[in-house]
Amino acid sequence: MADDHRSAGWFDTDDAPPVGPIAGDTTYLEAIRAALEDELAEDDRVVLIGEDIGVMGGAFRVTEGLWQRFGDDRVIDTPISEIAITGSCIGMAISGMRPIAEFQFADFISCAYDQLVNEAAKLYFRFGCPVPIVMRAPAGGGVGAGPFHSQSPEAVFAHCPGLKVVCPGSVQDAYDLLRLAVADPNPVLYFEHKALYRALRGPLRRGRPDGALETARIVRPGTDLTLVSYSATLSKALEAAQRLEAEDVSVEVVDLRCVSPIDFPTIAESVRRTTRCIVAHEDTRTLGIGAEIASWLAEHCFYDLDAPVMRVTSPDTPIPAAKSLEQAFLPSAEKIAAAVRECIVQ
Amino acid sequence: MADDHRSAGWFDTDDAPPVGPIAGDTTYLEAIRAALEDELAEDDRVVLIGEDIGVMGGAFRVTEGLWQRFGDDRVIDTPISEIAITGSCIGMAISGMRPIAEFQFADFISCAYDQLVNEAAKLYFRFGCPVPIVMRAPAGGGVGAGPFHSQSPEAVFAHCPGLKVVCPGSVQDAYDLLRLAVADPNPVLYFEHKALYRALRGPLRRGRPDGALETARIVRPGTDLTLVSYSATLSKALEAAQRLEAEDVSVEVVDLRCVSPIDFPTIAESVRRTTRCIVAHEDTRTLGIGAEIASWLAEHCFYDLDAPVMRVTSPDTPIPAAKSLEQAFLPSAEKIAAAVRECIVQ
Amino acid sequence: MTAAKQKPRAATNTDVDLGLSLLHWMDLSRAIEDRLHVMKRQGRLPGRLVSGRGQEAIPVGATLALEAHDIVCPLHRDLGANLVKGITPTEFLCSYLWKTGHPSQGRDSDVHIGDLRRGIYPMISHLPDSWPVALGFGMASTRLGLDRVTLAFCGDGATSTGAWHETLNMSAVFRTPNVWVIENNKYAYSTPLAKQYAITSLADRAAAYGMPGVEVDGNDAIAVHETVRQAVDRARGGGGPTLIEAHTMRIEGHAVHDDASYVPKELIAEWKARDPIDALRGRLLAAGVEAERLEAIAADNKAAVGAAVAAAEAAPQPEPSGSEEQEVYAPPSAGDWVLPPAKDAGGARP
Amino acid sequence: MTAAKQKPRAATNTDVDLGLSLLHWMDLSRAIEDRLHVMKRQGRLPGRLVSGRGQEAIPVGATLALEAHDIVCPLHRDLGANLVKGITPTEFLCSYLWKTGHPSQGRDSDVHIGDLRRGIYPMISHLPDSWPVALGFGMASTRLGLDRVTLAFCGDGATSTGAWHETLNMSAVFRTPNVWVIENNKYAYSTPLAKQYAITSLADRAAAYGMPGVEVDGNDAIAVHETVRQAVDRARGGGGPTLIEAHTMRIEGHAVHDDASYVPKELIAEWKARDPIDALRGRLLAAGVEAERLEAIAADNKAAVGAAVAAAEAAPQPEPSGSEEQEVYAPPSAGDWVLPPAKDAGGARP
Ligand SMILES: Cc1ncc(C[n+]2csc(CCOP(=O)(O)OP(=O)(O)O)c2C)c(N)n1
Ligand SMILES: Cc1ncc(C[n+]2csc(CCOP(=O)(O)OP(=O)(O)O)c2C)c(N)n1
Ligand SMILES: [Mg+2]
Ligand SMILES: [Mg+2]
Repeated sequence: MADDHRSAGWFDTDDAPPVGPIAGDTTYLEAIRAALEDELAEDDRVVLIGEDIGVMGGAFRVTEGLWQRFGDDRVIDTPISEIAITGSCIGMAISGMRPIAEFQFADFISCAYDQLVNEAAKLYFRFGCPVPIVMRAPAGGGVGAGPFHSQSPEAVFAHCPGLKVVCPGSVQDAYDLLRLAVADPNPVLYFEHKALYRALRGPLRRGRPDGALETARIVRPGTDLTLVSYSATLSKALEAAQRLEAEDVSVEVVDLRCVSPIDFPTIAESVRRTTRCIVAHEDTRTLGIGAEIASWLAEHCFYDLDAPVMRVTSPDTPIPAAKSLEQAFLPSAEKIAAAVRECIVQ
Repeated sequence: MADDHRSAGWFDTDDAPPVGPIAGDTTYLEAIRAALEDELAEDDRVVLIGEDIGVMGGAFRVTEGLWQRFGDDRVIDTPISEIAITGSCIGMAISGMRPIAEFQFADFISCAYDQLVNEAAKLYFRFGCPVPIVMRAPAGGGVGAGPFHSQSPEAVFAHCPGLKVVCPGSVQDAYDLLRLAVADPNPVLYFEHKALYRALRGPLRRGRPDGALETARIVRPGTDLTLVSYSATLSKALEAAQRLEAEDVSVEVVDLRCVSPIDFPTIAESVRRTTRCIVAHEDTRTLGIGAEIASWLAEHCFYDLDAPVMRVTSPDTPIPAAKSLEQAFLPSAEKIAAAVRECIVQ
Repeated sequence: MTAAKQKPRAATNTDVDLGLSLLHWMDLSRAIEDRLHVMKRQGRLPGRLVSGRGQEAIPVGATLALEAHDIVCPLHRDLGANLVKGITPTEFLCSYLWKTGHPSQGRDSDVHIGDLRRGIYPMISHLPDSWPVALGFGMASTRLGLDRVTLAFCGDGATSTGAWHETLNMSAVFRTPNVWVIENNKYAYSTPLAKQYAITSLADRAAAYGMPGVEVDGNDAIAVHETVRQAVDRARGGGGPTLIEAHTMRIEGHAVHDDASYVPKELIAEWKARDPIDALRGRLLAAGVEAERLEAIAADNKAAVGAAVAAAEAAPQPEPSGSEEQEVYAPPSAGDWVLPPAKDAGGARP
Repeated sequence: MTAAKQKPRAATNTDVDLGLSLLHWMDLSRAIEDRLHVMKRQGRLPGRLVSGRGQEAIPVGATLALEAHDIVCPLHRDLGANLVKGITPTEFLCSYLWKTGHPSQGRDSDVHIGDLRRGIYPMISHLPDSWPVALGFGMASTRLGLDRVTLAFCGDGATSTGAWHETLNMSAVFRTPNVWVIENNKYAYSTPLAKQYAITSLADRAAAYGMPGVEVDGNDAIAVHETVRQAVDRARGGGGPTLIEAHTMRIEGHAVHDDASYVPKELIAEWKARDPIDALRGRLLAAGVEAERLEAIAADNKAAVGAAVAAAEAAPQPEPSGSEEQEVYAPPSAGDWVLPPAKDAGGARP
């Protein structure tokens, strides 16, 4: 991350060149915008709602240009009212619309916690009424944004039956998971990682994606150990796997994609082959997503495992602001590689 | 639970006789009240704050008589404002007071989620300023109170570094853990189980308790399997252990008491002896407290375990209202016993 | 937009048909709740029991001002709103008795009832969490041109919450077709108004948002009806939301377990004397309606409640499906939820 | 309790000492923030950069009305409040530069600064989450007889949140010794007032809670100071809280990355012409203060900022302790937090 004072968001997210037209070489951020654009263009029922997403295009410029193209009725700026934003999405969804809300930072979803877990999550189970809302939120650290602009709230919501939670870790998934979320009849929280916005680039295939929302994917085959990760940590996991190849360790990397519900069959199939597993994520350790995966494996793959399932996560502290502290806090390719080395000798 | 229309709370919590003076035979509810009374009497800095805790003595009558004895300044009724109640506790605590808040039901703590995880939990780490608040909340199901009066929110807060979370499962702990919580310089969430209020009885020793807040306790020694539980499920675990004794299965029961931070040394010591472990709790399975314990054991006691760590929990659904559904939803002594039988043959 | 606080308005006429309709639903609501109290004493009712006794004029008077395709968001004292919008006495009894035979099939219970297909959003306990959702119904109506008005109720106590504030402010900003009704029954559980807020009128808060604020005698069904009808008309006409404060009194405990000993006896006596059903009966008699017609309403309702109790008691308990975890998420095939048809699709007034 | 909205009040006199003090802190605040902007362009500053440029009269004018044992809760445009209450320029620079040498030692950064020992509650990002905490300071003051007033700031945008509403209502109910200041700078990030609320004055909302509401020209440091001083006096005297709306304008982007192209140029030009520092200088000159004295203030501040930058750049980065997980909870031995001593313990005005 550079200290370029003209970067396109409240926090610098990258030192990449300015955003260009969408092409073979697309950023994660552009892929999100493309999904929003395609949804707005193809489906009249879709609206975007949030703070500063209109004329300004959002704090990170994700919605840039969409208000200009689709107007006030489809791209709705609101007061700073996370409760009302969330509740109104529920009402609009039940009325036949497909609202996609943006929280300015994932940290602020804490203010809407009650509406999400009590209104949105439970209505279908109680009364059979689907609540097709999508709540987008820039999550994660790595940009020196401190304890209140860097949180990873996915596990809190993954604990709540009735909510789905996706955390794209690739450019294509930034697009696909968003479109699948809109198509899903349930409330879906979509945590986009702000450190990937301009740092992650790749080709993008636009168009309605096939497949289900809640599927994990083997993104790198391997034989010695299964490394499960998602979101920004996925890139670090892939980097660790790359490095370990040089050491003749063959790591299979599974991208979880959807952290609730979790696609256990895909993970289990891999772990039964490799007999070892590490889960790596940026959220803190205690009761992070890794806890559910490790305990599920410990129960269901007990006799397949040759070593304990390990977790590489942030420590159980708030996220420190200073880069020197944040680097030590976050999982890294090196920390993941070290854990793999430790695990395979057991 | 009876259908006695004169029971002392919004929901019937028991068919026990009316509350009498505190004696050798004390209810869980009376133990909580005794702790509040002793704190108010011994420490001028302590105040109670919440909705309807004054003249009415709270929805469950936990604070009955305290307003009459200690007055408006020590027992503070508020408007329905969970955010302001929580924030004001933080401000009072920093000012040298020892506020104990009551949420009318633990379910409503969702409205205060933001203040708890962002203001209260992080201030000490950021600025070294302790936040000695206690947030009491009647949690749990079993009284037919439905999806919004029966929740078990402990895991959500246990995931947040900086908060401590206790869940007393005995009469003595209802008293001791509350007093230890008040003495603790950190924010402590105290989840009292409403189904135990009048159902659980026992002798009570009053007075400032020894020991630390975050300690688990072996409440029934055994040799074949370690059964970890807390709160109302503890009674069911003990009942299961009792039944299994007749089948010559010796179950060691560990009362977790404090679910954040978790006392792993005590659990590990037990599991290393018994080589088998089951965690039983009322909260839903995915990312419930059991997930952290099972994954910790899978990592740290891998070579000590002769069978997978199992979890006996509620299923991943909202809590249904009708008793016929709620009974099927909740963990029971029978479900726990069945899991133990399954575990010991592995 | 200017915010004007309007004077309380008196009922302007006594339309006999309207009066009889109001009486029918208010009496039915009371007959059900009174019967529930008897059942509670008899040990035939599990769980809790809350009632809107003495407040029936508000949910009934207000909800009768809606069209079939409008939505209502009742809270725990608003059985009348549920009835007017189509929840049957048997369904309600089944909900209270933890039986099947009502929309949530025992997954939720008692006053947590509703059915979006009939235009009733089911409440949750958290006060007033339906309000932000009701705001969304309003926003959707404007954006989709549904011509739909959404009416939401809450108590005096709920006005102290953050959800209440965010909702009203955003409703004013977007000029949504919502009618927001506060049932000021002088207590939030044991908490009197003086411990809840430091002003004299909650309708005055309308000025803090930029919408009209109106006070009305909540025990005068016709006045409530006319006040709400005007607000509904304004909302439907694009004039934006209205905040209405209906003054009433909770003449019983918060729920059946509560003897309300913290309420001055005179206050209860004063308001019992202003019973909204008695008042409406009196007005109808004065307008020349024969006493027999009024007796017939009461008798019919009583019979209906008796039949409902029998049906509900005979209804089966819900049985666990064993696959509840698969029923938490709507399947991919779940279509759009069926709200009541838009006005021009021909919805009739209830 | 009656709620009266009071007329904006003009500054009544130009106390030269007060004026010079105001100028000193406002100029220091600006000198620091201007210097930060230069450093940002030079690539010497990591992270984000927000400033209160053009709004300095509000935090400085208001905070100078406090006693040493009072508490202030600044938000992101309130560097001046931090300075007046004792945060040094070097500490502030260290916070921005992710260094040690400031209260959070790099665990938090930039404007998230404060120190309870000096009576400054450190902000978090969530708006305005310090307000419920400030309410608690007020409640404690009354209950412990601390004679302490708590002053809290927020922007126009923060008034739309639930936390804001719950706080003000409870503050009025308990008549807490709080002064609540809204810095209405016409925008919440890109959102103009018309998209935030549908009324003309936020001070009018005071009437919705039952406390006095006052509007003041937020670019007139003396008027702000006098208005807040009266509110502080009222609070200390047991008269309860006051809501003050200080009108100003965010004359730059929301933060350094934002060119504020969505703000009409004329609006910015209009408010730039009403610069609070220029205005105060003008008044001091008109009151006969020699220009040299004013130059000296600016020169001293410039030198202080230069020294602070050098000190901060030389300060070490924080190093991970490796035992962070053990530093999340206060140890059992943690004593009471040391707030500034109560008035009669002899605290001096800053
Ligand atoms: C957010 C929230 N906090 C607390 C409660 C517990 N509670 C249930 S009813 C009630 C009193 C409600 O008072 P009011 O809004 O005036 O309605 P009333 O019962 O008087 O009709 C309270 C505090 C709740 N339901 N929701
Ligand atoms: C609860 C919450 N939601 C969203 C944000 C993101 N955010 C940061 S500053 C800001 C605008 C604040 O506007 P205002 O309160 O007027 O203060 P100003 O920046 O204009 O001084 C927003 C939306 C936040 N900090 N907190
Ligand atoms: Mg009430
Ligand atoms: Mg602003």
